[in-house]
Formats: sequence, C-alpha cells, structure tokens
Amino acid sequence: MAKKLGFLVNIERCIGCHACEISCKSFYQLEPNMRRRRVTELPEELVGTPVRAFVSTACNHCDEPACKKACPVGAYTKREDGIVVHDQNMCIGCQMCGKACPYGVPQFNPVKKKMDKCSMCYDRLDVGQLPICVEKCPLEAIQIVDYNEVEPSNSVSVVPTFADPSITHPTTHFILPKPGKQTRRF
Amino acid sequence: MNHSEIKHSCLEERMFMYQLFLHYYRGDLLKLPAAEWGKLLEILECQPALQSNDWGRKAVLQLQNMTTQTLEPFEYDFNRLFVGPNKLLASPFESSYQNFEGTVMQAETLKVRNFYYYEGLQVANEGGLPDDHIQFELEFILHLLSSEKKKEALHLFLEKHLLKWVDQHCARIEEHSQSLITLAFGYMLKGFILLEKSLIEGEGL
Amino acid sequence: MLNETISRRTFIKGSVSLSALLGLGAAGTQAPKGLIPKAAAKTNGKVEQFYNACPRNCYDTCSILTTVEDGRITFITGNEKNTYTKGRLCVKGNTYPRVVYSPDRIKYPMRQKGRGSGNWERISWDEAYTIIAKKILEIKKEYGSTLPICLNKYSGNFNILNYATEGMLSSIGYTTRAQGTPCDPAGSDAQGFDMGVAYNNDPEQFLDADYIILWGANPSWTSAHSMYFIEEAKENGTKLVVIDPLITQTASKADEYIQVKASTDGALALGMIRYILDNQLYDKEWVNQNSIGFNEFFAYVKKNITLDWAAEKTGVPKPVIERIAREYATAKPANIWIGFGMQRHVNGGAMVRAIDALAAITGNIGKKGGGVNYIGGETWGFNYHTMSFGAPEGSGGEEDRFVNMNNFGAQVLAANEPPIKMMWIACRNPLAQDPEPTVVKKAFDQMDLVVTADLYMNQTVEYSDIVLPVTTPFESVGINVSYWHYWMNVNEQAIKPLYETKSDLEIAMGLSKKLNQIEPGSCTFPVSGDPLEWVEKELNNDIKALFGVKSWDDLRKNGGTAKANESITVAWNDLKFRTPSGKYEFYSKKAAQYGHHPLPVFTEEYKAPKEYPIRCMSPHWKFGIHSQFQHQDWLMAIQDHPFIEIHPDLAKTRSIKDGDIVKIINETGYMTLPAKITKMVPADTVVMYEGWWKGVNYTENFTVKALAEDMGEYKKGQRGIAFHDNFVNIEKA
Amino acid sequence: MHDLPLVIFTILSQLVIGGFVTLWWLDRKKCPISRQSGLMISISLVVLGAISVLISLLHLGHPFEAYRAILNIGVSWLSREVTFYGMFVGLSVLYTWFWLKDEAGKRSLIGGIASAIGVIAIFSSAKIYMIPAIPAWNSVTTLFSFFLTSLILGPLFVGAFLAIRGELSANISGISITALIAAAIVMVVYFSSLQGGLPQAVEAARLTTHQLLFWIRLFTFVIAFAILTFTFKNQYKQNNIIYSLVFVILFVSEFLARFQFYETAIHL
Repeated sequence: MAKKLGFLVNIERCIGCHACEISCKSFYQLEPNMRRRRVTELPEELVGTPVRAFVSTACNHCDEPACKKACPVGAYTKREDGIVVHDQNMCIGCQMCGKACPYGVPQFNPVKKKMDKCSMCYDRLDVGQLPICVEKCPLEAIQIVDYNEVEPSNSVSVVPTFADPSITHPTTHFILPKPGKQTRRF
Repeated sequence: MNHSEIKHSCLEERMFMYQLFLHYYRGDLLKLPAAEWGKLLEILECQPALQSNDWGRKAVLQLQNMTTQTLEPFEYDFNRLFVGPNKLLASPFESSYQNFEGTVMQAETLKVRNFYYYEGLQVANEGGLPDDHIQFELEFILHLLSSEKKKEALHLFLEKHLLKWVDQHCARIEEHSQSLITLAFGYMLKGFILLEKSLIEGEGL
Repeated sequence: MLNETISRRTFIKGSVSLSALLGLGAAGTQAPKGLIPKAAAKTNGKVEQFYNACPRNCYDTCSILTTVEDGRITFITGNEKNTYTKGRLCVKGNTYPRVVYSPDRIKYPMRQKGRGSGNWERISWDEAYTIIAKKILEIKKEYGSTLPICLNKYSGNFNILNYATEGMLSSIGYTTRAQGTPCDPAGSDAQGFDMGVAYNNDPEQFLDADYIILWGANPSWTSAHSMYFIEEAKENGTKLVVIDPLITQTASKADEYIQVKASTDGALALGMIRYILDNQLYDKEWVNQNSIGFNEFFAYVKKNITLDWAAEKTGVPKPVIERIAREYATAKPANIWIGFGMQRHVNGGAMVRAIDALAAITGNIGKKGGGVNYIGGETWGFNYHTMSFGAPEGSGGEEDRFVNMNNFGAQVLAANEPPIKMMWIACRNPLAQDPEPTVVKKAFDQMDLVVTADLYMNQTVEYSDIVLPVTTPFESVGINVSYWHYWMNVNEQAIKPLYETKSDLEIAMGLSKKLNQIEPGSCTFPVSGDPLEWVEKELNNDIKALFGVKSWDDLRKNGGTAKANESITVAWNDLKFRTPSGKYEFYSKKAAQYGHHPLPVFTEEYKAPKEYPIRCMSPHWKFGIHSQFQHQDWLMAIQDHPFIEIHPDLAKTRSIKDGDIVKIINETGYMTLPAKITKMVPADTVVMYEGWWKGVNYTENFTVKALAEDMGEYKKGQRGIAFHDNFVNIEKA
Repeated sequence: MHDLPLVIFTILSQLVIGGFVTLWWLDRKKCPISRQSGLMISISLVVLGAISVLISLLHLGHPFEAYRAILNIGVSWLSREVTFYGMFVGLSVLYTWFWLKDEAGKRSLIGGIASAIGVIAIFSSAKIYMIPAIPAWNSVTTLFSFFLTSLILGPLFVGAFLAIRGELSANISGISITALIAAAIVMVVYFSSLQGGLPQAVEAARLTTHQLLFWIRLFTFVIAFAILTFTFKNQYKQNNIIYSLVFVILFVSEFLARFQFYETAIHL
C-alpha cells in the first residue's frame, strides 16, 4: 500500500522556540520573510488553564490539496507517498494557490516572483534523511508519520487557528498539551 | 577625427574614470590635502565625459564649491556610507543589493568570484573580503578594458554586475550623504554609469 | 555621447596627473593590488566541515557542525556527536550564518573623533595599537602605575583563549578590573557556604529523576537542550513542578505550576522543610552522616517557621505546600534546578540556602538524577595560559584594583588615587546591560581613551574612541566548556576572518608587540604565536584525563566534542563537601564571616515603595542572550519590537488595552513601549524582557537601580544586583 | 494593492462579455444597427478585451509565461477562465471581421458561439473565487454578482454607444433596471449570509461596511437606479447623455464593489 506521509506536531512538547522555522530558512537560504514552516502563538486558554502555547505548521500535504486544484499550470503534484510538491520551474506566480489554500501555505517569493512552499524535504526523505525541521527541533516535537500505518491515538487533526480540515483533508496531526495543575495568585 | 580615434579616446577616458573611482573607493582620496583637491578639480573640469552629462556637470559644480570646511567631514561621511563601524548607509558590496537580505558571501558574491576566476584572477585576500566590493569590480573592469579581446567579457560583467546595482548604490548615497564630496562622487558615478549604459547599448553585442 | 571636441592631449594629461597627484601608479601597476593571478589549484565546489563551539553565555554551550563550501559557510547546525547538543541548535544558533555575513559587522579598526559624534576615521591595526600603547605608557608615566586603566570584560565570548584580554592587561602591570558578575553571585555564594562550591549534576540526568522542581528557571527559553531531557523525563512519568512568579514557557509545560510571590521562594522552601521535619520525612541518616549544624537549623525552623506563615508569605495555599513537600520528600531521586533569576533579589542568597537545605534534608544531594542544581565549574580546569605572564618588572602598585561590575559607573567615578582614565571593553555592552546607564555614561565621559572590541555597532561602541573589529567563533580557534553540561567543545577556524577582524588573542599579541617596540619590556604578553599552539597550551594532564583526549588536535579529529568522565557528572557523589568541615553545612561559619546569618534563615524581601507599587521583572528573552542576537534581522523578522507584559486586571486599573503604549517610570528613569495584555504575569508585576536595544533609545535597565543582592563577595568578590527588585509605576502614554 | 489587476480584469472582461452578448442579441433581433456602429462597438469590445487580458498579466510574477496557464484545464478553474476568455476574445475578433465584411449570417453564428463561451468564461471566473479558504467569496452570490456586473455594464455600454450614434431602438433601461433590482437582492443576501457565516466572513462584512468606499458604492448604485427608473417610461429621456452618465456612474459603482470584494477578503 502506498504511504500517506504527514507531519505530527507535538504541541505538548513544543516550546515555541522557532528553531524549526529558522533552521529551515537557514538550510534553504530563504529570503528574510519567506517561511516554509511557521510557529504561531495559540490562545492562552487553549487547555483551560492559561499557558503559553505555540503550534508549528508547514505545508499540510493535504489529501485533497486546494493548491493543486487552483494552479492553472499544474505546478503541483501529489506524490504517491502523499507529499504535495510544487515545481517552481513551472510556476508563473499567479498566486491563486496561496488564495485557495485554507492555511495560506504557499507564499509569494518577491525575489523569484514565484510561489514557494514546504516540500517536506522530499529529496532528503528520498535518501533516508529526515526533513530539516524534524531533525533540528530541539524538543523533537515534529515527526513524520505514515498515517496509513499508524493513526496516533492521542492526536487530533485540528487546533484553534487551524482551518476546518474537511475542506482539504490535511495530513498534519497534532498532539494537544495536557493541562497541568496550576496554583495561581491571579 | 576618424571613427577609430573616437573610440580610442573614449577608451582612455573610460579608463581614467574607472581609475578615479577605484582610487576613491579604495580610500586614496581621503587624505588628499586641500591644495591637491584643486588640482584634481582642474583635471575633472576638462574631462569630456563629465561635461557631457547633467550629473557630471552637477558633480563638478559641487566640487567647485568646495572649501576647507567641506573637506573635514568628507572622511567621516565616507566611512558612514561605505566603511563603518555603523550599519553601512550605502554598502559598497554588490551582494548588499543583489542578495535579497544583503548578506555577503552568498551565491551573488560567488558569481563575481567565478568571473574573476574565468579571467585567471582572484581577490588577493580571498575569503577575507567579499569579492564583490566595488573596488575589486572596478579593478577587474580596468583589467578587462586593457585588452580589446576582452570586450565581450567586459560587457557581460558590466551588464550582469556593476551596472545592475550601482544605480541603487548611488541612490543610497544621495539619500544619506552629508558631505559635498561624497555627494559629488555619487553624482559623478551615476552620470558615468549612464554613459557606460548607453555606450554598451550603442555598441550592441 | 562623449564629447569629441576635447582633445586627446588634454585628456592624457589628466590621466597622468591623477596618478601623479595620488602618488600612486595607475591602478594595477604600482598600487597595492586587490586582484592577483588566480592560484592554480583553485576549484569550485569544495565542501568541508568544521567543528565549532558556541561561546555565548549560555547553559547549553553547543557543539556546532559548520558546512563550508568554497571557503564560505553555507549551513550551521548542531554536532550529533554531542549527546547534549544532539545535532540541534536553538533558534539563535540557527542565525549564525547571518551573524557572520551580515553587511553590518564592524570591519576595520576605527577611531572616533569626538565620543558619540559618529565621526569615525578608519585606521590601520598598527595605528590602533600605537594609539593605545602610547596612551598606556603615558598613563603609566604620569600615575606611576597602570591602575588608571580599567578592563570591563565579561561573558560575550567564553572561549578560553579570550582570557588573553585579561592576560594582556595583567601583562602591562596592575590595572583596575570590573569585578563580579551580574549573573549568579548570590546563589553561588549560598551554595559555597552550604557545600563549598556550586556544583551541579549533569543535566542529561533529568532522565534519571523521579521528580523535578524547576525553581525560577525557564529552560524553554534559556536552555532548550535541557528542556529536551526534561520533556523526555516527563514522558517517562517524571513529575515536573515549576515554581515561578511568572507563567513562563517552562511553567506552561509543567505537570504542576505554583505561582509564588516574587522573592519569597525561601519562605516556601522553609515551609516545605517544616512540613518534612514535622512528618519525619527527612533522611535522618544522610543528615547525621553528611552535615553539620542540622540541629541548630531544626531548632530555627521549629521556632520560627510555620506553614501558615509560609502560605501567607508566599501566596501559596498551605495544602499545596504540604502536598508538594510530601511529594518531593518521598520521590527518589528528586531534582531541583534553581534558576539565576530567582536569586536576583536582595534576599536571593538566603533563599538559595533554604532550597539547598530542602535538598539536603531529603538526602537528594550526591545522587544521580537528584541534586540541587544551580551552576558548576568542574570542567573549567584549563591552564589559563593566556593569563600567566604576570606584571612586568617595576610595575607601579601592588595588585589589581577592583570596581564592582554591578555598580560600574558609580565606582569608576568614585575611584581615585589614581583615578581611572582609560577603559578597555571586550565581550560586554555596559551601556546597554548595566543598571543606571546614565551613570555609566558619565564614567565614560571621564576617560581619556575608551577602547571597545566588538562584532557589531551598539551603544557602547557608539560611545568609544577606538573600536576594534573582532572575529566570530567561525573565524578563530578556541576551546569551550559549559557551566552546566559536561562536554568540552573544540572550536576550529572554519573560514578566514572577514575584513580586518581579529580574535582577542591576536589583539593581545599585537598590542604587546607594539608596547615592546615603543618601550621594550613594558608588556610580558607574548608578541606572536600560532593560535593552534596557544589552544594546545590550555590543556593540562588533568583535563586531558578528565575528558579522555590526547590533545586539542586529537579532539578536533575525533568528533570535536568530548564528555567528562562519569565520575564527576554526579555532584557530590563522594559526599566530600568542600566546606571547612568537609560536610554539608546547615550552620556555616563562613557565612557568618561574611556577615550573614550562619543558618539558612528567611530574610525579608525588598518592599515596594508607595509611589512605585509594581514590580518590573526583566527575565531573559528567547531571541537573545543579553544584548546579543536580538538585533539580528532573521530574529527581528519574528519579533521586531520590545513589549511589556501586563495582567488584564492591572491593565484595567490603568485603562490600558493590548498594544497601547505604556510608560514605565520610577525615580531612576522611564521608558515607553507597547503593552501585551496577558495572564502569564501576576497582577502586581509587569515583565519586560532583557537585552532589547536595537531600534529603541532605552534598555530594560533604565529603571534598574544598582541595588545589591545579599551575597556574592565570597565567590565572586562582589555582590550581584537585585535586578528583579525593580519597582515602577505604569501609565498609558 | 496587488489584486488591483484582477479587479480591473474581472470588471472589464464582464463588461466586454455583457456588451458583446447585447450587441449580438440586438443584431440578431434585427434591430437596426448600422455596419459602422456595429463595427465600432465590436472593435471597442475587442480593444477592451485585449486591454483586460494585458492587465490581468500584471498580477503574474512571470507575465511572459502566462501561456502556460491553460495547462491545467482539467481541474483548475483559473485555467478554464483563461482558456474560455481567450477563446472568447479570439472569436470576438472573428465576429468583428464579419461586421467588417458585413456578413450577418456568419456574424450571428460566431456571435452566438462566442456569447456561449463568454458565459462559460464568466462562470469559470466566478468559480475561481468560490473557495472555502475565503469564506466571504465561497458562495453562489459571487457567481450572481459576476453575471450581474456583466448584465449591468454590458447593455448600458452598447446602449450608450448606440444612443450617441442615434441608433438606439431597444429599451435598455428595462434590462438595466431588472439587473439592478437583482443586484440589490443579491447584495442583501450576500451581506446577510456574511453576517451569519464564519468569523472571517463576519469580519469581511465589517471591513466592507466600515470603508467609505462602500457608501460611495451604495450611493452611486442608488443614483443610477433612480435615473434609470426616471427614464424608463420616457423614451425621450433615454438619450446619449443619460446613458453615458449612468454607465459611468455604474462603472464606478461596480468597480468599487469589486475592489472591496478583493480588499476585504479574509483568509481562513
């Protein structure tokens, strides 16, 4: 059976440090505001008690990628293993994919005048290496999972700020933080 | 004058201008005493290239107004623009313009380095100084100008490198310059680059 | 097109005159050449890898793997051979390529005409050395000693070879030194009184802990690599308790978070001790065999401490104190990590002593996975060869004179006979990082010469006479260890130094050479030497044996990183304490000698003055280490302005809304910055993160007074600053 | 604002298609239109069509590679829009040719095919924007409003043109008033559905109504409606000045509406 690769983001472990984001940027030498992975702050009341929580997201390599449907030149392909790949050589920079993606993943690169997005480092995966963000997360909070093999029981497919997964069926899953006990003065 | 003579004189004139800018960016003019500036001005006043365009004329006019007082802040302003220690206001590195975040020693710098290699040259302190400092690019152009055979390479280098960024560089000088001299040289460079552009367009290739 | 009317003759004349005028041949003939014939062997696409060490003032002190292509760095990441770094860097480390190749680096030695004027002239290294050397000799002549020369160097780069700066100054005679540390002094004294010295367990042993209390520590932001082991432990069932006045990122990860009133942690520890003693949960055997003064301490607690008092004092309900005390006392082993922030109070040292006592009575000290972990220095046994040359013969004065780094401005101004006339600043940014920056500036004004060595323009450089450009770790050689983990990391030179940058060691040699040229024998520091030889001289047999390496070069060839022998990774495993009694000292005569209560008693916290009722804390920021990194644009792209965190209840009383500009003010100074309304801070406290200076005309220290901590003299020579006892008022600006 | 080329393109293309269909319809209904007038209108539509295509290229990162945009016609509505609109413009050139040649039969046939393709083009165009990622767009009202723009601007354009030429024989006011009433209903439905929709839709509605542009849009719309109603029964008033004026007012109105459509779109 074909693979269905997706990111599994462990918010319980994520400390919002942005190392995933910057290591990816450094490795691919992306322009300053280009981010293939982004860390965003979640609402303080995410788990009931107020905490600092972050989620790291990249391309969600959806089962029904809206970018692929929107792209007029067919620059998007979904590989057998589920990775949605954007061929920058074909891209004409119309930016429809960025509009159509519920997660706003494809970003317009103002230098190349083309769209840019995470490829799950498929060229690294193909030679047995992990994606940069997975390898470089100091907390090992990002994993690649073959969802055809395991459906992590403790994971969810949506967090606040994350768009309705029924639109494009993203493969990214999240492990939510367990609420800790708090004794607060305020 | 016949046709070839015009070209010849153009070439020498160009070499003069490139040399002047090379000296300028290398900092050779920083310690020039006031009297010597007068002589330099005299030479500049009889340069056909300078007199032939607005920016050049503007530059010479600026320099004619020079006094000993204007000489003093020249060095400080030169350093603020091109040397430091502050954030450079008009970086003399090509990559500061060609690289999107202005980082030096990236692909843009390597392209320049490879051009030098192609001509059998390298920066003396390679790795120690980014290869795309304007001073090296000017020196490289002078090297290419010295031989008719290298004309094609010269045009390619000008088009791919110097002409691509110097406009922006001059704009930043205009924006941040606080000294009459740095501004004059900014104008002069801008005017000269315009001439170079039209020359290349004229010669086609 | 070109004007044809001007004759060729005129023109050639011009060209020749230009060259004559400048006293140079035409470019490319006699002038120094920028371009030279290419070396034949040069090829493109050569990829090499080097080991580097992150030398910043950080627990994690990472081992770095640097990829270099065609002589330029293309990627910088962690070294996988180091089981603490684990092949990964923090967010700041990931920005190193930009740190090296930012066009904004300081490139050349420069001299400023008029301090703060921004009028800089470029000078050669030789000129720089000459100016400095002449000034040094002039001062020596005028005052009969070099004491008017003051060094202020601290933690910007902990490469062992960087002690060359201290060494060079010692080599010219006796000088004045900024002494002490704004970092850990009170806590280090406390642990010194209790155990002889601060000594922590290997942080990789969080995995062996059954129970972890992070007491005022926020490793999520300040030690991401430790946080990995803590999260792993949590996943294995270890309970993580975080005690902190703020809901830090780490507190957000805790199984249990306890919000203690700032500066009352000692009361909480003593309350827990009272419960443990009352309930016979303490380790009688451990206490009997390994400590002195337990009975006196026991008596103090019984007499003075009650749980109700502790609850009242700390704001933590009694049942919670009881439960945590029971859990901690019954977990084996239980691990406490005391953060530096917790002791930045006027009673910080006393609080650390109380927490130490808690760990001691439960027998957690000397146990793998346990301990009361604060800081350690067991791996720092280098030769410090760079500091070994001594003052030259005939130096005036008898010994170095010290001023307190934590009250630098005032003490420099107060110093006389002789006064301080010259300052050398390295690895520091005092105008941004010191309390009362206006006073520091006044001290600068009194100087004849201020020399600063730095990587980037900052407030201190702006106010210097001479700036010396320094190398990044990737451009020089070195060796690093950590004050937290047990690894030693090699730092290879990965690339040529850019521009005219030099390492502190090279600067020291260069200046010594110049001094000896002008006045032979005036500086004992070697005038030349290969940094590779220098670094080998740092390793002695003990340290080689400890790390199992033959030499620096051997380590370089074998992974670039080595871990110390297991025998030292469990603090006090042999239970031979380095106190006068050789035991754990609940009762410390040493403490009494230094004017403290001999027992770990509670001392009162600093009380808020009426006009300034709000505590303003300035903990470390996740995108910077002090004033380093924050200004890098890769990080500015994530967060481009400082802010102040305010609890919604407090904000309401001042009608402050999220994003409003707020003025923070007290008798020392004021600043204005945007508010972030958040429940992460208590309603009696506001938080402004430390080290932000780029793009603003203030620093977090504008309201910080040079208020001393209770301890610090014993181990660091000077007390620290109670940074977190900073009281202010806020209003909508 | 980087979507401006799209604002202009959609408005112009819908105007052109609407105008084209009107011209073809009137011509087919044997309303007397002189060859010269037909040719002029037809040419002006071709020119506007060409301009709209050129402007649409401006929002591409690589305008010269735009030809590749038809590659993904199997799934991409953008590809379909490009293809059908391209075909439409091509056919309108041919149509113009038959005006020039004055071949009424071929003209009618080609015009019919082109009209059908134009309708498909508008449909494709609307479908591009009906995406869940942008709740304010993801509704059938987008489809209606695109067609209504066409219906509001197209006939008026031709009507004004014919009125200037003195050849207007059909009551354009009727169509326009109907279109405006429909547009008003769609507007009401649109805003009430936004209000009851996802938070991003509510925000889009809030943003829209908080801009001055919205009130100018409403004002111009009402004014145009009033003028048209006033002229509806009075053929004498259906003159070149009135139609030109109303066309300009409505063009501004529709332009503003479309501008806001892009400007206030909140992404999920």
